[in-house]
Amino acid sequence: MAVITYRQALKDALAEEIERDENVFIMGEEVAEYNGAYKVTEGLWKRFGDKRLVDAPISEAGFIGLGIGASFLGLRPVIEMMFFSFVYVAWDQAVNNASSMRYMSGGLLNCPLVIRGPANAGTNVGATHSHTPENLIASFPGLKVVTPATPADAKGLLKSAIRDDDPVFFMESTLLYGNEGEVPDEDDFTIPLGRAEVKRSGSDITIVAHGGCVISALKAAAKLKKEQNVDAEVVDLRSIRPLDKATILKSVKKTNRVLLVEENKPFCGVDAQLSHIIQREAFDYLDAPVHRISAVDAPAIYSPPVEKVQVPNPGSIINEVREILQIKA
Amino acid sequence: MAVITYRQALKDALAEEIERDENVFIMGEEVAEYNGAYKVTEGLWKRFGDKRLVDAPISEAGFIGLGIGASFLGLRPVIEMMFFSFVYVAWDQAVNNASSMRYMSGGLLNCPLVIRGPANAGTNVGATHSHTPENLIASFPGLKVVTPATPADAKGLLKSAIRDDDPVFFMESTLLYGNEGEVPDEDDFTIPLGRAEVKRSGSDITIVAHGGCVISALKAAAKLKKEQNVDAEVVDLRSIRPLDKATILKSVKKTNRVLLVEENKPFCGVDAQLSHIIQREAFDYLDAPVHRISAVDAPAIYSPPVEKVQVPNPGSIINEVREILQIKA
Amino acid sequence: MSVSTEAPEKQEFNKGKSRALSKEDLFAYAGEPINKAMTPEAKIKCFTDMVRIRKFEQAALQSYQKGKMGGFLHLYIGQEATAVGTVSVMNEHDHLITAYRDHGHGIAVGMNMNECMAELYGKFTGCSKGKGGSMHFFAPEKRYWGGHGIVGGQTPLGLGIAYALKYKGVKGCAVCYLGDGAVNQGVFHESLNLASLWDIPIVYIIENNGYSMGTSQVRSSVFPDAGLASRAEAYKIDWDNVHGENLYEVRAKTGAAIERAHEKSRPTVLEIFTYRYYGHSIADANHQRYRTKEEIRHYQERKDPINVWEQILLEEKHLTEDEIKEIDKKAKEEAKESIRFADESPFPPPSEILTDVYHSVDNPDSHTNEGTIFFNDRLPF
Amino acid sequence: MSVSTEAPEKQEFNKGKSRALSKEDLFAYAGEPINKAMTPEAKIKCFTDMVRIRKFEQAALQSYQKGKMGGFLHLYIGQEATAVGTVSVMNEHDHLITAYRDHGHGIAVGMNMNECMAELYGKFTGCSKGKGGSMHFFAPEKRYWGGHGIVGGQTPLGLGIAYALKYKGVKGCAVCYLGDGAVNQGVFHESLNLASLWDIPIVYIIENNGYSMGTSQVRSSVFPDAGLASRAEAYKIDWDNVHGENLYEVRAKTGAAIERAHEKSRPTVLEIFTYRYYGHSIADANHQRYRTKEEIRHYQERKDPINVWEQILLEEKHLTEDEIKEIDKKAKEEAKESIRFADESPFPPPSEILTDVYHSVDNPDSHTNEGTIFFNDRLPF
Ligand SMILES: Cc1ncc(C[n+]2csc(CCOP(=O)(O)OP(=O)(O)O)c2C)c(N)n1
Ligand SMILES: Cc1ncc(C[n+]2csc(CCOP(=O)(O)OP(=O)(O)O)c2C)c(N)n1
Ligand SMILES: [Mg+2]
Ligand SMILES: [Mg+2]
Repeated sequence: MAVITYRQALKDALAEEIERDENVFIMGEEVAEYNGAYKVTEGLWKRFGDKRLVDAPISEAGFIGLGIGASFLGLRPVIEMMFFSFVYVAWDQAVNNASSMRYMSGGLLNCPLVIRGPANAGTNVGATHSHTPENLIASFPGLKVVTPATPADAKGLLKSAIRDDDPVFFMESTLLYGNEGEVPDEDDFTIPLGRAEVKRSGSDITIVAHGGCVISALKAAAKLKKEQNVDAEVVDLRSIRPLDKATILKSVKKTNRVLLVEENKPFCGVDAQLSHIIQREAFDYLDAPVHRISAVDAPAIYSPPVEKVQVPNPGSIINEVREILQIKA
Repeated sequence: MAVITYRQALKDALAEEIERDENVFIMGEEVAEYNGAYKVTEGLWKRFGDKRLVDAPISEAGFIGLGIGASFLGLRPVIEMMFFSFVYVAWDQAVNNASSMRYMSGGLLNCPLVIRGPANAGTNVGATHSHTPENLIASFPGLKVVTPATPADAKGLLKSAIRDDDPVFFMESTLLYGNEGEVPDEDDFTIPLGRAEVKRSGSDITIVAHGGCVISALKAAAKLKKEQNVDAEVVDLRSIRPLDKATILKSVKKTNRVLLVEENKPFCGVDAQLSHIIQREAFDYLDAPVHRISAVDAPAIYSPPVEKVQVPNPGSIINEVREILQIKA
Repeated sequence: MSVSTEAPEKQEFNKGKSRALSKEDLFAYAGEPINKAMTPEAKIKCFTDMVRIRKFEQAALQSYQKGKMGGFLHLYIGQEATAVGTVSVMNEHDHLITAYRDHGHGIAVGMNMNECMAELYGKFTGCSKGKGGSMHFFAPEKRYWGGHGIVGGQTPLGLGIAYALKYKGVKGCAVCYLGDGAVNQGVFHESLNLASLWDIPIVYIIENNGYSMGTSQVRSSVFPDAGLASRAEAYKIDWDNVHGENLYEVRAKTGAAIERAHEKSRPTVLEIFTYRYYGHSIADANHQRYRTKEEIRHYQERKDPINVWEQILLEEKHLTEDEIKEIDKKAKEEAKESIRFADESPFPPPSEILTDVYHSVDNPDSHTNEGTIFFNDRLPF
Repeated sequence: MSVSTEAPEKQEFNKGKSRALSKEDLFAYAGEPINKAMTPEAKIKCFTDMVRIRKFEQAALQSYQKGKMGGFLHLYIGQEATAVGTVSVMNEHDHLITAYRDHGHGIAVGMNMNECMAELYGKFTGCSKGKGGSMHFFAPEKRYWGGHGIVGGQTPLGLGIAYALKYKGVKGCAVCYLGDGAVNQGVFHESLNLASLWDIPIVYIIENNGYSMGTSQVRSSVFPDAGLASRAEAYKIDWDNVHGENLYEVRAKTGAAIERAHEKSRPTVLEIFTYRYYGHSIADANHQRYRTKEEIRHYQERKDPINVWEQILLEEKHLTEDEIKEIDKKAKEEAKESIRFADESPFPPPSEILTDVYHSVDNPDSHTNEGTIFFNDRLPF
């Protein structure tokens, strides 16, 4: 298996889908001539030209709406948000129109659309640019949400998202773009939406995470093993909606203890929903309440060292696991 | 105590605050000359004139942003959303700007702004018009969310919301506007944000609800008493953020069983957060998992009789209580 | 200081210059090739469709008042020549999309009254299975993409449809209708810039009926002396103004815009001056608080699109008084029949709440569905 | 078919007509009353402030490269005459608000370099306590309302500030700056309509520096022959174009707009043609992929606002070469000192994460706080 970056994996997925299906095109700010603000589309404009890579003005509502309309006729727009926070200026188009069109028409149409881009905090870009709205978006029936943590997942899930016939919000992280990992070479590697992955198996506690927090959870688990001989199982959701309840519950029923970790603010985060599902469906298996760690409940602070404290990290994960297992430091 | 409608209670609160503070004004579509799409502001334009009641074009992003800017200078705009669903075209202004301004300025400014209007399903207006985004909005630190269920709460909470120095989203229901109830006559009656109310006390189970579902829960509780001699305690959140955890937990620790009811879609609804809090903080008091009822997880369907089935109602609440208490029908 | 002028129609009325259309007015655009080329059958079809729209909505109104439907009902009556006239010049590759005042466009593209009335009733036999209601008529196979409730929300969607046609190399365009109040939604301006910047074959038609709910046009948007359409100049887009009561003029100017889209792949903005006789929706009972009986009568008596077209067809001897009565009668019967059909049709079963949410769920064979996609702990049915 | 023309400045350069400003150019607006009335001190202050902005940002750039800050750093260098010239004609009741390229405006309104540099460093002594960073400078006591990162997001906020002034009967206005890329955000158009419809005393200043990130202006928005500001006509708003390198012209035309706001309570849109020498932000390293060295040199050599103003002040004998060197030296030292200040200042303590979120939490005495408002199960500090 080739070892490539998360960024490269995304680019490969985009290139392969553009080649596979003439209806696939990429639209967004600076995606073409500039090679992408975060270089995810680097080289694609040169390779595929103006039709398949389209630089758009700063009119997110306009071009997301355009993407939805174009998808009615069978095009498969892949729209890049330079930051996912910017979807807020296009919110009505992105969540209200995209989620309702098929339903209100009684199934006469569908929206095979992908909206992708980085959604993460921790890069000191401040409150308005650091939103992680996977919970908000996944709350809309009609929409799908994917949050890959590794290069392999990034590639396999993006290809599936583009082929999906429903609107898929594909949420990346600028902090993961440079990460390297093995990606299967098979020429049409895809990963179905809705399948979580146990990224590390263990027996003492289940840590559930998605996106960048999966990496922190794995670091924490390694340290926990080394330093307190605690064997944590790390479940990567990969896909928020559809959600792989079975894998989560299976792990919880095995370890009887669970910590949910997310980079988002706590109120009504994805992990609030998971916490409900777990206590509802695995009540008798829980030896302790479901614990959560999330960002400190405030807008993202700019100050670099302080923002580090604001978002979950291996250290805070380890502390919480200790708390759950009542291990003295 | 006078018996007035929920609509009248809102109107009285608005009129009293306009008279009390020259900085209070109402802006929105059809709020002035037309007397309000749902007649909440009926007569106020005649009484207070163009300066205090302002008819706005269909430019929600524009006039909500305007309201935020005006609040910097100490005005207290009360902005009406004809339907709360329309806040989505102004989402970035309403949630990103309103929640971040104070923070990003290090506390140099604040936004004493109220955005109010109906947020409910069940009136056959279709998917795009039936959103109940109290969960989405309350997920933003910096914002406050209030959902009154009775005329007294509507009046007392709206007056507090207008006097509050932070942005408050005040979410009503078109299905409640006509409901009558007693409202204290005291000339400056207010209810502090963040205080839930036990609307019916009972010992067998706790039903937690907010907004219109409180009324359904009370109906269900009455029937449960009559028909199966089940004594349900009904806790009305009234305010989502701040949230009165103490009152909820107190009730749960008394009854040891809880049903959460909301009109919203289930994924990451307010009740997902409550479910987490309850199992986290009252784990050892729970004799059964926390149960939830919410709207059937799809966009709001138009067909009138079918939408009735889609949203929670006394019948579905009773069924769920029976399920929790294992009472055969 | 005030900067507001008003639409010419309105000014005319306000200045007390309410007058019937002269022969010159009636036939001003009759000589246009696109109208010259019109067969008698085509002219009669336009008349018939306008009458059918009116009868359909009058029947719907009665049913609404009998409590047969819920939600909103926005009537198009008074504006019929816009939908019928514009649709009558569209070709096989031209698409349309509009706002919630969408019944007229539906009938104009050939939806039958039964599926439309059943939709209003929320019946399973409705065009949208009763899931969309009055604001959400759809007929994609007739290239009609709805029916949209969020003001201005359809304007970028129409752009996307036109974009797809250009992308696929199809010689067609999208016609996207919006109201005079919808021009105040920012996304419409974003769409105009994109349309011009990228040479997208779209025709935006502002149906200026003078009001957005209870707000007269000039209270909601600054009216440039040359009209709202003239704002298109900010984006170097061609534009024109249209008297909405005259089907010949509607056809001529829409035809020119569509030709521009087909031949040059350039957008156009048209402002069609028209009027709605009923309130904004059924809820808008006291719509005479914001406009006078006289104003309404002015339009009904002098500017009614059906009367105007009737005069023209009588003059041209394509129709007789008797034939007109017959068309009227048939349309009434058709509407009546649609009521019967709607009444007798079943409601969707509750299980239908969870279909048409996801294409992947509705078409399991064409998708790998894994995981949970609906999140109720239990279902009430 | 292409509809794009380009801004005059750009055309001039593209046509190879790169030329130094003539005396006529330099003094074209010197005779305007508002400039005639300018004292030598005022003129020198404008020069000094432009130099201070440039030195501040050059120092900030060095620190950024040393890894002293995180996030973004958008430099204003090349555009100084816009902030300094416009602020120099504002009165005690005039307010301003801009986008994320906000250092210049901050220095121009009198923020001191220390609080600004400390903010870039994320220090507790920063103007926003280190919570906002480069994009979010605020100085409300100087009527400067930030510093806004969402493109176009400040345009309705500025409108609200002006609305409040009018509401309170204060004879002032708001000046709201935006970029040439920001005109493509719909909310700006909603704001323009509201400003005109309601006679709001606001001046919108489009700082057209030719690019939105890597996208040249004409690739992002259709450029009307008369310029972007001329779109204001769609709303019957007065507008004008300004050569951004000439402080006299900036003052004259901004002054006229502010007077219109004060006297007639009418809005204005100004398009100021300017240029940024550095990349969009520090991240935009290879900004020479989308523009040529020659183009950059053209602006630096022929259109540099500081050089132009220097020429003028030398001509007018308000400054000598030595005095200029002295101003330069002082500004450098001031910037150096601000680096020291920022370096030595403390970071905010983690507990600061939870302050300034809610006014009610920060001011318990003036509020009844009940219930839970923060929702972490436990805090990491
Ligand atoms: C974003 C948004 N805001 C408000 C509404 C409520 N609303 C529905 S129709 C309407 C008036 C629209 O008037 P106009 O655009 O002139 O169309 P017309 O009703 O005259 O056909 C309003 C305010 C909405 N549906 N969407
Ligand atoms: C809504 C939104 N979309 C995208 C961005 C990312 N972005 C930040 S600045 C910028 C370019 C803006 O260019 P312009 O308005 O010309 O201002 P300038 O940088 O030239 O001063 C973009 C695309 C953003 N901040 N907000
Ligand atoms: Mg209208
Ligand atoms: Mg620019």
